[in-house]
Amino acid sequence: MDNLLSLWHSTGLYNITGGQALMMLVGFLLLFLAIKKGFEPLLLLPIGFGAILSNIPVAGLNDEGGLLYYLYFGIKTGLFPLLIFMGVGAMTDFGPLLANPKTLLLGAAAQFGIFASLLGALALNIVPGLEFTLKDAAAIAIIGGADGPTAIYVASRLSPELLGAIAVAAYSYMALVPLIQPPIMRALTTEAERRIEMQQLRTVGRSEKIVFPLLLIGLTALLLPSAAPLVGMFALGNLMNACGVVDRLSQTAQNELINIVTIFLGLSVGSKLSAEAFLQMETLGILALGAAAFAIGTAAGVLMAKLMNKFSKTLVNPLIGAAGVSAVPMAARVANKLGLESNPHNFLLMHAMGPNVAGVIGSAVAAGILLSLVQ
Amino acid sequence: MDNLLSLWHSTGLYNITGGQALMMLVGFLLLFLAIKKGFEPLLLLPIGFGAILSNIPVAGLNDEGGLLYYLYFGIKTGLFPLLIFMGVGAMTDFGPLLANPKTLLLGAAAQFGIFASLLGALALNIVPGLEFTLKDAAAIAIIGGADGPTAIYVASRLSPELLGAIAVAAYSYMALVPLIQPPIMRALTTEAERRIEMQQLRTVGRSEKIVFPLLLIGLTALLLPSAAPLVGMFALGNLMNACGVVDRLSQTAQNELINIVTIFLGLSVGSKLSAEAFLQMETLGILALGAAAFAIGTAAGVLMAKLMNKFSKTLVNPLIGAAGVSAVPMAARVANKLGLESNPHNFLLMHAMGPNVAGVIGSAVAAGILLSLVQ
Amino acid sequence: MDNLLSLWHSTGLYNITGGQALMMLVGFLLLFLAIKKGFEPLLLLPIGFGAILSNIPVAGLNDEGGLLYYLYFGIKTGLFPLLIFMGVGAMTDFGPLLANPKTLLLGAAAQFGIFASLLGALALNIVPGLEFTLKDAAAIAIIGGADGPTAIYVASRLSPELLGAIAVAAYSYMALVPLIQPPIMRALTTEAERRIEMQQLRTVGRSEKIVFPLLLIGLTALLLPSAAPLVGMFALGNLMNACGVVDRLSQTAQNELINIVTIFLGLSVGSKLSAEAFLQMETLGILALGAAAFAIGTAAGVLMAKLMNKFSKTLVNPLIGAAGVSAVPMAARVANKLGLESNPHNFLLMHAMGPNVAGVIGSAVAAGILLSLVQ
Amino acid sequence: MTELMTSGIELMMVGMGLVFLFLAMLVLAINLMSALVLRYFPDAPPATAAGRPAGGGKGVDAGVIAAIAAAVHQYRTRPK
Amino acid sequence: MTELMTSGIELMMVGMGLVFLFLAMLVLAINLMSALVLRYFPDAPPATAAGRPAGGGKGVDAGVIAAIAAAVHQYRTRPK
Amino acid sequence: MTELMTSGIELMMVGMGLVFLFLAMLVLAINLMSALVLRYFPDAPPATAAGRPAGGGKGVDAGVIAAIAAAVHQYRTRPK
Ligand code: NA
Ligand code: NA
Ligand code: NA
Repeated sequence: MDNLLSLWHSTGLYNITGGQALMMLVGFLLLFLAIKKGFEPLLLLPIGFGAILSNIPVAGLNDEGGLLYYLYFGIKTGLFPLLIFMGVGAMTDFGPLLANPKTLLLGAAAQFGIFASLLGALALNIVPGLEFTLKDAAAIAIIGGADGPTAIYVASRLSPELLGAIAVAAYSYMALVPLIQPPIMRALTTEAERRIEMQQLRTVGRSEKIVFPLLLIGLTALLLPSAAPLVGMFALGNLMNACGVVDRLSQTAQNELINIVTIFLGLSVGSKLSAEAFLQMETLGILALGAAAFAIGTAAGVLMAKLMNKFSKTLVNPLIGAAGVSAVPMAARVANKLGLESNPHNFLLMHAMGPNVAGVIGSAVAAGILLSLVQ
Repeated sequence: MDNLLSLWHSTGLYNITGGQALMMLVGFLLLFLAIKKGFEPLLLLPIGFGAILSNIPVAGLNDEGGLLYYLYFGIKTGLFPLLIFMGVGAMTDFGPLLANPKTLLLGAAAQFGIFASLLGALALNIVPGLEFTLKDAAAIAIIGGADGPTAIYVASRLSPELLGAIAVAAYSYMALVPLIQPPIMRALTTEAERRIEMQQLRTVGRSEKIVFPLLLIGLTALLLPSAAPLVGMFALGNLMNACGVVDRLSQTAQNELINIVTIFLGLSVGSKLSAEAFLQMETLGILALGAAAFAIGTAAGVLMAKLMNKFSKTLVNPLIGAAGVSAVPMAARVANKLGLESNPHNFLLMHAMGPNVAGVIGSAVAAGILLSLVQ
Repeated sequence: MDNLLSLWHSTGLYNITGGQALMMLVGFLLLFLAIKKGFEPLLLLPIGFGAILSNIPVAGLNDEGGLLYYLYFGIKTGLFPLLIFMGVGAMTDFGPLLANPKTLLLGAAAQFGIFASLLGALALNIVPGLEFTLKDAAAIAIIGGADGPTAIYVASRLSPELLGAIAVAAYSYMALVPLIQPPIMRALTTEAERRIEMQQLRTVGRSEKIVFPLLLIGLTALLLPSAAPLVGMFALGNLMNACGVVDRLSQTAQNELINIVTIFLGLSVGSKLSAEAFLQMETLGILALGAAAFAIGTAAGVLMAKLMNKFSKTLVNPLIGAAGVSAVPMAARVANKLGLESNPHNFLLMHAMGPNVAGVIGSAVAAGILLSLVQ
Repeated sequence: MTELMTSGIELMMVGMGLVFLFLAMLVLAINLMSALVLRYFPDAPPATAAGRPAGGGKGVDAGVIAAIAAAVHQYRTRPK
Repeated sequence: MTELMTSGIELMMVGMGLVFLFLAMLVLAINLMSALVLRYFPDAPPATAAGRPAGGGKGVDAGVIAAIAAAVHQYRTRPK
Repeated sequence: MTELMTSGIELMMVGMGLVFLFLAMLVLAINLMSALVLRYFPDAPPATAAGRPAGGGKGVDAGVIAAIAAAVHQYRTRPK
């Protein structure tokens, strides 16, 4: 009898708190979004599962000595997001950007989403119960970069306790790009603008693609060293792919290595989805700010494109400005789709890939700025 | 001259102890079993090689700063067995089990091998020179689970000094399943029983296969949280495979990741095969108990099937009860082979896969119980 | 204004030292050699990139908490070079060596390059400003082994501050083998000697290939335990490949695992290319000694072959002696090429593979001797 | 009988009981789940097989690709 | 307005300024680089495609694989 | 000569001696091993090739390759 009681006391049912139960439901919800709705499943599936595991009572997977506790070192040290960023770099083709470098400015403009939502986070402090420090605000704002590894890297450095909510918001909104962006893009452009056909991109040679990552890391080293880890690993991956002499390393970085790290990273992020950290007013603020960041970044990219058209004779279709938020390659596809709606012969995909990958660089640069200025 | 002497003093020949020499022979024996006899070579080859390496005198591969010392962290933290279990989960098809869920009870019955040998270990304490604590007994008993990662995980938590012998016994007996099981199965069944044909299994859809791992982790969280690390990683791997939306993660978990970890795990386990730990009466006890555990588990599975036939009108062939010990897929093949001997048209393989994978869950559950009750 | 100044103070341009700028140029030079000149790109590309990253001012990638700081643990513990050596072992076919075992003596002779350059390093101490300890000299000398992982392993144990220069020299000279070796080989052989045709090698069976790595680790354990980590991991890889029963482990060791570790190892080695360590007189000494070591090893191998011809009736073509330095398979190809020049029907490639892989064993043995005798 | 044996026997009974309890509940849960899924979310039967071309294709393709790459390469570098 | 908001606004202005500055300099650097490369190290245009058979081969194979899969299937299921 | 040089020379002589000793013993051991293996465990010569079906799975394709090469060729040279 005594024994049965102590058995009952060791069950999850006896020990579970309301918060843990809710967070396990959040984990199941993330799995549902990943599997049934196709929301960035590569990340949200392990994140959701990590959320479930870390909220199992008694098991202590998150405590010292637990599996998720050890895996989290990969985030604490920055290793996981940086390795994923290297793999992303190896998958990225800078050809369209190099063929039309001024689209980098679209990628720059879209980062306004980051800084506007930073201000928004600080403004939200007037809501009673919300108290975002400058670090918190910067970590939240990076959601606007629409780039998972960058968001996780910055959040792990500036505001680890918000990491779970930030990562979830970042990946969820990336999956929602096809819903968030179109209304904004339509509202800010005229039918005539959406019909603009862009001149075909020149073919970019191998030498330029090899030199570009070196240029990128060189400029980063000289001007913005705080962005060096992110930009550096991204450039390394890109160089391994572009140079063509280390294909076996490049393939491994794009496949097995990034897959292994993705599983580990997802579980570790999930381990930050604890009730104490997630079931707070702050999380609602983060979700609202993340959506705002994506929307503002989209708008800024489109408006920048329209501004550029005022000063240049070779017009850009303003729709591709929206791809500047990154969310590769979803945002570029959205631009392409809207372009085709207005002009069935206007394939914008390759043109949108320029600002799209520019957005990755842009948000890594913005991340470096935040890491350098916010202490 | 002085120099030559000091050289001689640095050789292995000068420094080797009898125990080290014997353990190196054990290592070579394991390699022989792995390579020539096909005994679970994926594990026993690295384990055997690890045994050789760790017993090389002077080299100190096991000491602080040595290679095996560092690799062993992967076992100490539980990371290696859990990652292998994730890969095994990704390779497991629960279709046959979901088509005939009551075969789970066969997987439950077969765990009697575990608890009976636990009692046996305690009973062996009457032999002078043997002194098994309750923790030791539990760690030894888990050999009866016929599941490598589970045995290593439990032993590393309860009785690390017995880990080497336990792992070797577990994998060796798994390889011997085709020799150990048939006589027991024949002795406990009549020819008529062995001829029972089972009705064809229904096809199980993708949705059920997706929901099952979630059900499994949910039930574990509520009832037996101490099994959550093992069951959780197993369910994660299974979900990654079943859901079909993260195939690149699932493939990596089943291939490169499990391969890498297998090499590391094998070497680390081998590093626990030191003379002080292995050349003991305890090891003989472990080998005897392991064999008994397999035999008892087999018998319990078969008898449970016969019992179930007394209460159900849809008969099960009692041979598939033996597959409940797990040892996937060897035990299921044994059941199939014996079935064909009695009835050449009776293909039991798919029917036996149900209790076979049930045995994996069953021993993970038993492991959780032992970890929770034995402190 | 104040803010702009502090921004300027955070740039790399403001903070960069002359040494860092030079070392970044060295990094770019290594990338150039790797990509444009094909100098061992798999290693020199990540090493070069690591050199750039670690010399970016302010970013602190090398400091505690930085990415390269964490990766360097893989070298500090010996894990990275040993895992690469395991992969190399899995790629190595000992057939040609087993068919003609006396070519092991060529691999032994070529190690004279190591010990001669050790003496050379000590002799260089008469140059003012150079101060090589015995440990430094041994670490430098291992460049003559013409084997990357061995050199990195030994240097990390004996003289970590010279590791960067030693690794760069080792890989650079390996890439230069087709330039360094031919003049020496021509100078030490007569046209008649270069024309010697060797009798065809017998086919070596699977059993011998399986037993060989066991023989190798057994002999190492008994005679030279200090070489056990290197020789052991090499033998493990070779056994996994030769035995044919763990092909999935062997494939992973040869592909994904070695690729992942190569990226990490390269970056970590690059992190040792700091201005304080590299921009020293010592580095020039290392470069000179490395070249000498390759040259002397080549000569010793050729002369040993000529000596063996004096005592044996089955002649060896002295060109294959040069392959004894290892640098697999480049040195064997050089021997083949020179052989064809003198006798267009004389294919020496397979004959040269014997001393070539013997050279790998030879330098691992020499490494063990140095690690054992130099404290 | 020693105290250790007593606790061992207790452990055996409690342990086997819990194993059966857990797996029996899993049987019930599976039956319930299958009923619900088959009723509310029935798979189109062929979808199971066709739904995952990537995973199934992978192993096969890997070998074939190499073969083909070689074949194509040979074909492309033939004297024209 | 709080001090925090002030520093936020400052951060926004400085941050966006630096992002634009950095990317604008990258535009200039790319233009310069491309001009130099195209002038002094022009790729032979087909070299780009042929220079990387390994990586580039993959996409191509996709079409071929289908054809071959069909061929293999036909070969394996032929009457024997 | 400095003490360091002396120990260097000693190291050279001892080191080269040990390298030769070790590799010479390896020569002997290999000869012995080969003699024993060839005598008591001779491989059936074709067994070497056929003995490794898993790794050799690649080899098996060899037959398929020919078929495929033909298929590819046909596919590529078909009238369009
Ligand atoms: Na972005
Ligand atoms: Na089991
Ligand atoms: Na060598």
